[in-house]
Amino acid sequence: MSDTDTKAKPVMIMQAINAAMADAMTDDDAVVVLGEDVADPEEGGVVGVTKGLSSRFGEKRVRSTPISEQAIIGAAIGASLVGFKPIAEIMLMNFTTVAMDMIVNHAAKLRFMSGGQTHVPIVIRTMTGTGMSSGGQHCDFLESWFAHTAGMKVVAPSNPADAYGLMRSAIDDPDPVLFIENLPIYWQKGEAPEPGHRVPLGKAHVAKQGSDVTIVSYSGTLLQALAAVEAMDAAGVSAEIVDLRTISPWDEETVLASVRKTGRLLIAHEAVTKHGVGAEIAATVSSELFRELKAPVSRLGAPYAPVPFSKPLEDAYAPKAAGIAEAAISLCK
Amino acid sequence: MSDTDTKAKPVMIMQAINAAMADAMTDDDAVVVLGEDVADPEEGGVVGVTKGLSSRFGEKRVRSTPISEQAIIGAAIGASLVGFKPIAEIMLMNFTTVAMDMIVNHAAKLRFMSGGQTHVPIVIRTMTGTGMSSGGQHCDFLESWFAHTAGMKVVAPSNPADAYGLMRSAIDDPDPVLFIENLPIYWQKGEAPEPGHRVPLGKAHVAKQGSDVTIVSYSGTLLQALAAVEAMDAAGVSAEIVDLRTISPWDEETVLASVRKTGRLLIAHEAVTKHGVGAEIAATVSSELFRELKAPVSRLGAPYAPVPFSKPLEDAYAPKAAGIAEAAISLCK
Amino acid sequence: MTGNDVLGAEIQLDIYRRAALLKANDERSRKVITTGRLVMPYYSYRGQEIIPSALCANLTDDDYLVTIYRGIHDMLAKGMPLKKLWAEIAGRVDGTCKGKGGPMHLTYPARGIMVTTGIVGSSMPIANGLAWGAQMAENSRVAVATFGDGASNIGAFHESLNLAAVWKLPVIFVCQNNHYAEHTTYEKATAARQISDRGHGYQMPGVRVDGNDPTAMYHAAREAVERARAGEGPTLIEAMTFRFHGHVFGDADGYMDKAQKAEAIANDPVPRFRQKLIEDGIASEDELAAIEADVARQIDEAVDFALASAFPEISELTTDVYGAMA
Amino acid sequence: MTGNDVLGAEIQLDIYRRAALLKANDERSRKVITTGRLVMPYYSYRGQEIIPSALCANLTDDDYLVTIYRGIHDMLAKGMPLKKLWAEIAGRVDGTCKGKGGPMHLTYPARGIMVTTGIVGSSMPIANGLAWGAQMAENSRVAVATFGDGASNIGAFHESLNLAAVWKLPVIFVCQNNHYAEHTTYEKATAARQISDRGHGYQMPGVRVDGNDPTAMYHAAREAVERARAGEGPTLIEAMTFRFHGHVFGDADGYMDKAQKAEAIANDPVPRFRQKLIEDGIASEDELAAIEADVARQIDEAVDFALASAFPEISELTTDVYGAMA
Ligand SMILES: Cc1ncc(C[n+]2csc(CCOP(=O)(O)OP(=O)(O)O)c2C)c(N)n1
Ligand SMILES: Cc1ncc(C[n+]2csc(CCOP(=O)(O)OP(=O)(O)O)c2C)c(N)n1
Ligand SMILES: [Mg+2]
Ligand SMILES: [Mg+2]
Repeated sequence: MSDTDTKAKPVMIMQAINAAMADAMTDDDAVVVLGEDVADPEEGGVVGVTKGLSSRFGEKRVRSTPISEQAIIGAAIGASLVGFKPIAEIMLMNFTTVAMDMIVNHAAKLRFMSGGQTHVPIVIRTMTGTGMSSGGQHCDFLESWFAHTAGMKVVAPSNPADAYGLMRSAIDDPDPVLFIENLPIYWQKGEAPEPGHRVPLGKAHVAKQGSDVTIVSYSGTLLQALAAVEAMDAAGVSAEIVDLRTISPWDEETVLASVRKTGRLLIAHEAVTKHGVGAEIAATVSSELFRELKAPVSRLGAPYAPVPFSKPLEDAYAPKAAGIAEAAISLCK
Repeated sequence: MSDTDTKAKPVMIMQAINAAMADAMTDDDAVVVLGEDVADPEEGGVVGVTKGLSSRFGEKRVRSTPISEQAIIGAAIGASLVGFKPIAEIMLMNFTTVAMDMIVNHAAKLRFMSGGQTHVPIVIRTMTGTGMSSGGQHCDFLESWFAHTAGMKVVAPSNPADAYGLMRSAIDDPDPVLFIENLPIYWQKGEAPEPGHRVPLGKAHVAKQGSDVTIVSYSGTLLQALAAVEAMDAAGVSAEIVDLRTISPWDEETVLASVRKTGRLLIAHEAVTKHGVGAEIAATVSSELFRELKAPVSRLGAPYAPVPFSKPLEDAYAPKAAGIAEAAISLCK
Repeated sequence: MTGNDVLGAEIQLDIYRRAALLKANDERSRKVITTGRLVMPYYSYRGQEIIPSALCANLTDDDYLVTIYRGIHDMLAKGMPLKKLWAEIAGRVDGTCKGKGGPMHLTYPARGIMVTTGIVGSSMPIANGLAWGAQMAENSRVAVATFGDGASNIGAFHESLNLAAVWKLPVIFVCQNNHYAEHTTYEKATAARQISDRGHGYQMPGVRVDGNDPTAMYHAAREAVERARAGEGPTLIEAMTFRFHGHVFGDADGYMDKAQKAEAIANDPVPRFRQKLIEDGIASEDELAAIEADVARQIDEAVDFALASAFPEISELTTDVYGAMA
Repeated sequence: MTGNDVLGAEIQLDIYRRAALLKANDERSRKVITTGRLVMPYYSYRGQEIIPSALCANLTDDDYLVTIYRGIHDMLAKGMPLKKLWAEIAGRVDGTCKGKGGPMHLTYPARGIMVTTGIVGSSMPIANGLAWGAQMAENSRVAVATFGDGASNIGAFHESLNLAAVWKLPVIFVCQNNHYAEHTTYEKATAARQISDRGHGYQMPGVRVDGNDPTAMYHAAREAVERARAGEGPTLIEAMTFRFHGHVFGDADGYMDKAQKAEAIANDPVPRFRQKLIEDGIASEDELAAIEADVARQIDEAVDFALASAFPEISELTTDVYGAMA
C-alpha cells in the first residue's frame, strides 16, 4: 500500500494501521516491528496486519518472534532505551497477562524510576473483541488495567483515519502506548487517512453532535453507538456521540463540555462494567458536573462474567446498538 | 500459636493470619500452603507469616517453591480441581504481574468456562504497601485489576480479627480469593480473633458511626481514616467510617445505607486514584443516590505516578490521616 | 517390555480404534464447518492422531489430562463422549460446559479431562497441580499436559518442568511437535536442537519419539506413566508429527513448505497404521471397516444430537461466575 | 589466550581496584544502615565482588548492563560514580535518579547502566533488547544481564535465553550463583545439576566458573564478550560464589548453613586475591593499601556528599511520569 492509493479510496482499519506502520518506517529508520508471525514468511500476522512490511523494510526491522511475550516486550523495551522505536505486537489482549511485569513494572515505570534519564518509546499493538466465537480467553477488554498504570498511554481507534493518525502519534510518542485494535472491525471501511496525518493522543472526537444526551464510547462499541442513532432519533432523543480515541489520558475537557451541554451521560464499552473505564469517567463527571447533571450517569458494559462461547450468549454479552439506544432513551425520560 | 493464646491477648495482624491458616489446616486436611520460602527451613516466609506451619503440618502440606509464580498459581489451581484447598503466596502484589494469566485467564474463569463442572477454591495471599522505602516495584496496590476480573473475589483486612475471620472465609469459599495483606501494618495489634470465627465475604463493617460524611476505605488506609477522627471531630465533622473488608464483591448495601444517612462520601485508598476501586464506588453511589447526595463524591488515592523511593516523596504518595481529615472536612463545608 | 517390543493385538486395536475415531471426527468437523452448519475457530489436528491414541492407551479414566485449543484429539482419545463434545462445540446446552466453554475450553472431569486452555503454555502449570494433588492424595494417578512445539518457548514451560522435577511430580509433558507454531517454523523460533534436549536442564528424562508410530509412542508413554506412578517424577516427551492443515482451519497455509506437507500427507499415519494392522494379521479389512463404520455412525449421531440440542438460556450469561458464597 | 592463562599485572590490578571498592562500599553501606544514618532495604553483595570486577574489566562504558536489587557491586564495577550512587540510595536530588529510583532502581546510562530491576528474572528480557539494539545499530556493543541462581527458575529466564540464541544476540547472561534465593537453597528450588547445563537447551555455551577466582572469571567473561562482539551470539555464565549475609541486610540468617557460611567467609575472595597479588609480586602491600585508602576516601566523600544533598521537591512526585506528549 503506497501513500497515493491510501488517499484514493476508502480503506479498511487494518489497512490504515498497516499504512501507518509503513509510513513511519519510511520516515524513521528507528521504527522496528516485532511479534509472533509479523514478518512476511509468516504471512504478516495471523490476520495480516503487518503484511508487506518485512518484504519492504527487511527482516532485520520486522522480526517474527518465538511465542514468548515477556521476551517480546523486554526486547522492545531494551531497544527503545538505545534509540529505537519498536512496535511490539501482543497478538491478543488476553496474552498481555503473560507480559504484565514487563509492561507495568518496567515499560511504564522506567522514566519515573530513572528520574527521567531513560524513557520507553514503544507501541504495544494488541487486538481483541467479542463476536468471533472464540470463547473465554481470547476477547477480553482489559484497558482499565493499563489506564490504572501510571506511565502508560492507552489508545483505541474506531475508524481507519483515526487508526492511522493515532498509530502515527503513538509511534512519535516518547512513552509506552498500548494500541488496542478491535479484531471484528478490522475490515470496516472508512475515509482514507491523509498520509502523514496525526491524530493527537489525549484528544477525543465528537463523532456526532446532539443535545439531549452524551454517549461516550470507543473502539467497536463506538460503531454500535453510531448505529443506535436512528433508533434514538426515532424516539426523539438527540445524542451527542464522543469517540474517546485515547482512553488514557482521556480528554476530560471534551467530555465535560459535551455533558455540560446535554446534561446527561451514557458510557458504553465492551469491557466488564464493574471497575471498567466507564467507572472513572462516571466518577469524574458525576463529581465535576454535580449540579449540572439532569440524570445519573449511566454505564453500559459487559456483565460481570467471562466471555461465553455459545453464540446467543456471546451476542448478548457486549453492548450493541439496540441496548445503547434503549439506555440513552431511558436516560432522557 | 494455639487456640488458647490467640484468645488471651491482643495479637498482631500477621499472627492472626498465621492462626487462621493453622486453624483451617487443623480443621481440614485439604488445606495446603505453597509459596516462596513458606516452610520453616526457609523461616516461614521473609516476614514469617507462615512460620510454624510446616513444623506442625509437615512439608508435604506446606511447601516452599522455586521463584516461579506461574508454576505456583498453576499448582494451586490444579490441586484445587481435585479436592485440595491451596493457599498460594505471591510474596508481593507487584509479582502478581508474572502470574496474571494463571489468575485471570484460568483461576477466575474455569468455573464459568466449564459450565460449573469445576471450580477453583484457592486463596492467593499477597502483601504490599508503601512506607518501607522499597521504591517503584514493590508496593503497588493493584486490587482494581482483580476486582474487574469476573470470578475473582478480593479481600483486604485492616485488623487482626478481620484478618483471621476473612482468611477463614476465604479458605472456605469455593472460588478464588485474592487476600491482600498490608506489609507495614502486619505488626499492628488488635483484639484477638475468636478461634473459628468467620467474617463473611462481601460484608463491610462500620468501624465508626457518624452523621456528616461517610469515609469508605480498607487495608492500611482504613487505619489512617480512623487516625483522622480526632482532627475531624475538632473541626466539628462527624465521620462514619466504613471498612470495606471485601473489595469485590463490595457491600453496596452497607455503603449506600451510610451515604444515605450522611449525604456525603469520601473514598480513600492507597492505590492510584485514576481507575482505582474508588472510581467504581463513586460511580455507583453517584448514580444510586443521585438526588440524595449533598456534595460530589470525593476520591483520595495515590497520584498518577509510580511509588517513589525518596522518603519525603514516599510519605507524600499515599493518603494519610491529615489528608483524609482535610478532604472530609472540606467536603462538609 | 522395551521400546521396540511389538505390541499385543489388543493394544494395537485399542490404539487404532481411537485413531480412527479421531481422524473421522476431524474430517467431519471440517466438513460441518465448510458447509456452514457450525461456526467456530477450528484447530485441525489431522495428522497428529497417533500421539494421544497411543498415549491414552496407557491411561485410565482417573488419570488427568490438560490439553489445548488444538486438543479435541487428546480429549476424544481420553474418552470424551462424542455427543457432549459436539453439543459443546455447537454452543448447546447439552454440551459438556453447557455451551459456555466451546471448542477451546472443553472440560469433562468424569474422564479426567480437567482443563482445556487457549493460552499457549498454560496446560503445564495446571497439570503440575493435578499431579501434586495426586501425589498428596497418594492415589497413583498421573497427569498429562499436552502442548505444541511453539509452547516450549514460553516461560510457563520452564517453570513447570523445573517445579515438576524438584517436586518429583507424577506428570508427563507431551509436546506434539508438528513443526509449526501458527505460521512460524520450529527452526525460526526454537534454539534447541530438539525440544527433548531441554529435559537435561531439569535432570528430567527427555525423550524424542516418532509420534506417528504407534509402537514407539506407546512405549514412550508407557515408560513415562510407569515412572510417574512409581513416584520417580516427570518425563518430557517430544512426539514428532505434522499438522496437515493450516493453524486454524480455513487459513491460507501459504507459509507451509509444500513438499514437506505433501510428504507428510503421503505418509498419513492413520492409514499407514491401518495397512500395517492388516499386513501383520492383527485385523482384517472387514474388522477395521467395521470399526470405521461404527465410528462414523457415532459421529453422525453426535452431530444430529448436537444440532438438535437447545442453546442455553440467556440467563446463563451470569451463572457459574461464583458458586454459593461461604 | 586460554582459560588458564595468567592475567597481566595491569588487568589484575584493574580487577583488584574494582573489587576493593566494592568490598569497602558494602562494608560502609552496612555500617551506615546499622548506625541509622540511612534507611533502606539493603541487599548485601559481600562475597560476590570478584564476579563483576572481572567481568567489567572486559567491558567498555558503551556496553550495557542490566542488573538487579542485589546489584550495587555490578554498577560500581561498571563505573557508577560513587557520589551519585550514594545520593540516590539516600533518596537525594543529586542521586542518579533524583532519589526517585532508590537502591533497587539505579540507572546511569553514561556508563551503560541502563536498568536495575527489583523483579526476579526481569533483567534478562531487557538486556536482550539492548543487545538487539546493538545488533541493529551494528555498533559491536554487548549487553550483560546479571541475576541470581533463584532467577534461573522463572519464565523470563527461559524466554530470554531462547530468543537470544535464535536471534544470535550479543548478550551475556551472568548468573551469580550464591547458593541461596532469599531463604531457599539452590537444591530445594532448582532441578538442574548446575545452571550452566541449561545452556544446552538453547544450543548456547553454558559455562560454570568459579566466580571468586579473578582469572577464571575474567577468562569466562572475555570469551563471552568476544563471542558476542563477533556476532556469534549469547553465552550463559554460571559464576559460583557465596553471599556472606542474609538475603536482605538485617534478616536473621538462621536458614543458612553455618559451616558452609563460615568456610566461605574464611575463603573471602577479596583478601585472598589481595594476598595473591602480593605473593605473585604483582603489587606491594603499600600499593594495595594505597588503593584501599583511596577507595575509603572516595566513599567518605560520597557519603558526605549524599547526606548533604537535598531531598527532591514534593512536586517531583508527579514529574517524569510522561515526557512531553507528541
Ligand atoms: C500466550 C499466548 N501467546 C500467543 C497465542 C496465540 N497462539 C495460539 S496457538 C499459537 C501457536 C502455538 O504453536 P504450538 O505450540 O506449536 O502448538 P500447535 O498450534 O502447533 O499445536 C499461538 C502463537 C496464545 N494462544 N497464547
Ligand atoms: C518475580 C519475583 N518473585 C519474587 C520476588 C522476591 N524476591 C526478591 S529476591 C528473591 C530471591 C532471588 O534469589 P536469586 O535469584 O538467587 O538472587 P540473589 O538474591 O541470591 O542474588 C526473591 C524471591 C521478586 N523480587 N520477584
Ligand atoms: Mg506446533
Ligand atoms: Mg541467589
